[in-house]
Amino acid sequence: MAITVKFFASLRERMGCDETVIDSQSAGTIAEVWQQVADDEVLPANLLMAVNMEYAEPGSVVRDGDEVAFFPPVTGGGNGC
Amino acid sequence: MAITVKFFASLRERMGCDETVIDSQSAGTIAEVWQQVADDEVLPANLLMAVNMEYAEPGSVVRDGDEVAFFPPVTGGGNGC
Amino acid sequence: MAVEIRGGAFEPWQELASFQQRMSAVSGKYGATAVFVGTMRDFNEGDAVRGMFLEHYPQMTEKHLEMIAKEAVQRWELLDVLIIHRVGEICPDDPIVLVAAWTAHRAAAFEAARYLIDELKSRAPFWKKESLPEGERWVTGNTPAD
Amino acid sequence: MAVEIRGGAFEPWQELASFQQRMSAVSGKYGATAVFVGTMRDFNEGDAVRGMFLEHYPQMTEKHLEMIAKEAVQRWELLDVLIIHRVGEICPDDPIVLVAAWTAHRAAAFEAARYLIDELKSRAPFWKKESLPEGERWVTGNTPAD
Repeated sequence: MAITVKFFASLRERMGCDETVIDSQSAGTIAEVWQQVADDEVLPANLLMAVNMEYAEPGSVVRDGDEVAFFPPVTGGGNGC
Repeated sequence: MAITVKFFASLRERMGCDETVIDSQSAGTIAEVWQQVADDEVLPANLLMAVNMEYAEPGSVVRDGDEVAFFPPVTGGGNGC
Repeated sequence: MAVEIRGGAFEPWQELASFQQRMSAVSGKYGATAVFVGTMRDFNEGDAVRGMFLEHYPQMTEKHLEMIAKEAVQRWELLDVLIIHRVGEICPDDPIVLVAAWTAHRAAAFEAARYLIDELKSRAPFWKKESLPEGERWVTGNTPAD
Repeated sequence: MAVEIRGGAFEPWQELASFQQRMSAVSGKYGATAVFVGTMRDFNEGDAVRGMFLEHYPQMTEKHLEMIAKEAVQRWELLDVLIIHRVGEICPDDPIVLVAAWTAHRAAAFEAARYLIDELKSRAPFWKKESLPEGERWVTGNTPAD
């Protein structure tokens, strides 16, 4: 009955934690997961999200046991390269 | 009073030698150098030529002491790469 | 095919040498190898950079790098592919990322290597935080491809 | 910048490692390295190839490779460039050519490396003679770039 929610990079720092667990009955979509973990703050437009390590959209459905993640745009590779 | 003439690759094999020296007075252009070394055979259309290691044209002027070279299209690098 | 995340320094040329030694099955079949290495610069956007921390999303990173590698293998008929990406604390002049593609012909090798690094930079969940003399900052967007 | 003609076998990754060690002047300045290695395949145009002889025009080769390298340095603001090309008797699986370009950004590195190998193949005076089971043949034209 639980959904694990992870945060990365600058969002992790802003949220003050890297992971939290919420009740799956309170969240049917990623947007609803966000509302719950972010105290109704508007979902930032450039935020990326994943369900079970696949990229997803705010409307994507989440299910009990899922791992949801929110993170800023990715910046891998060399710096400047 | 001499021009060195070099041949490479399949042309070298066909000419039977890699280098010959001709009298510079008998040759004012590369085309004339070719006529002299190739017994008036027509200059093959795809043959490349160089004067002092710079690519040149049949009409390029040659001077005493120059090194002239004739060779087939170049095929450096890996095979098939 | 290999995809690796490294927590410590790696030497790209040594990695290529030892990876290629294990590629005996395609020995004599590849005519072209294209490689790209991204190295940490000591400057970015006009500022001096002292060091960098590279965060990632464990498992999701590997999963997406493997997807990218498989896409490239299929699209360009690669004979082999190697991706190595560093995470954690990184110093200037350290290699950060290595991608390599082995093919029969050269155009495919170049295109595949370019694809690997471009897709890695846009899809793999890595984030860079730079240490400047004035403090730290998260890199907010990757340099565009051209 | 270095341009080298080698009469014997060379190991591309080892060459890159030792060349890069001598690049201390631009340490921390390059973010991107693009490398291309052409290796001898044991087949070409549908035929098995046992070995190859690579002929060249000494001095003219070096001169033109240096011209090509300088053109690339100027056009893409390369921080460094390396070209190594093998001549003489070559066996399948042997590296034949290595080109490498070091730059601040990745697009320039890829474009420069591609330019180096394309120009080398069209302008540098090298000729390949293949040994097939049926006898020898001169390679008459390079594979087109794409």
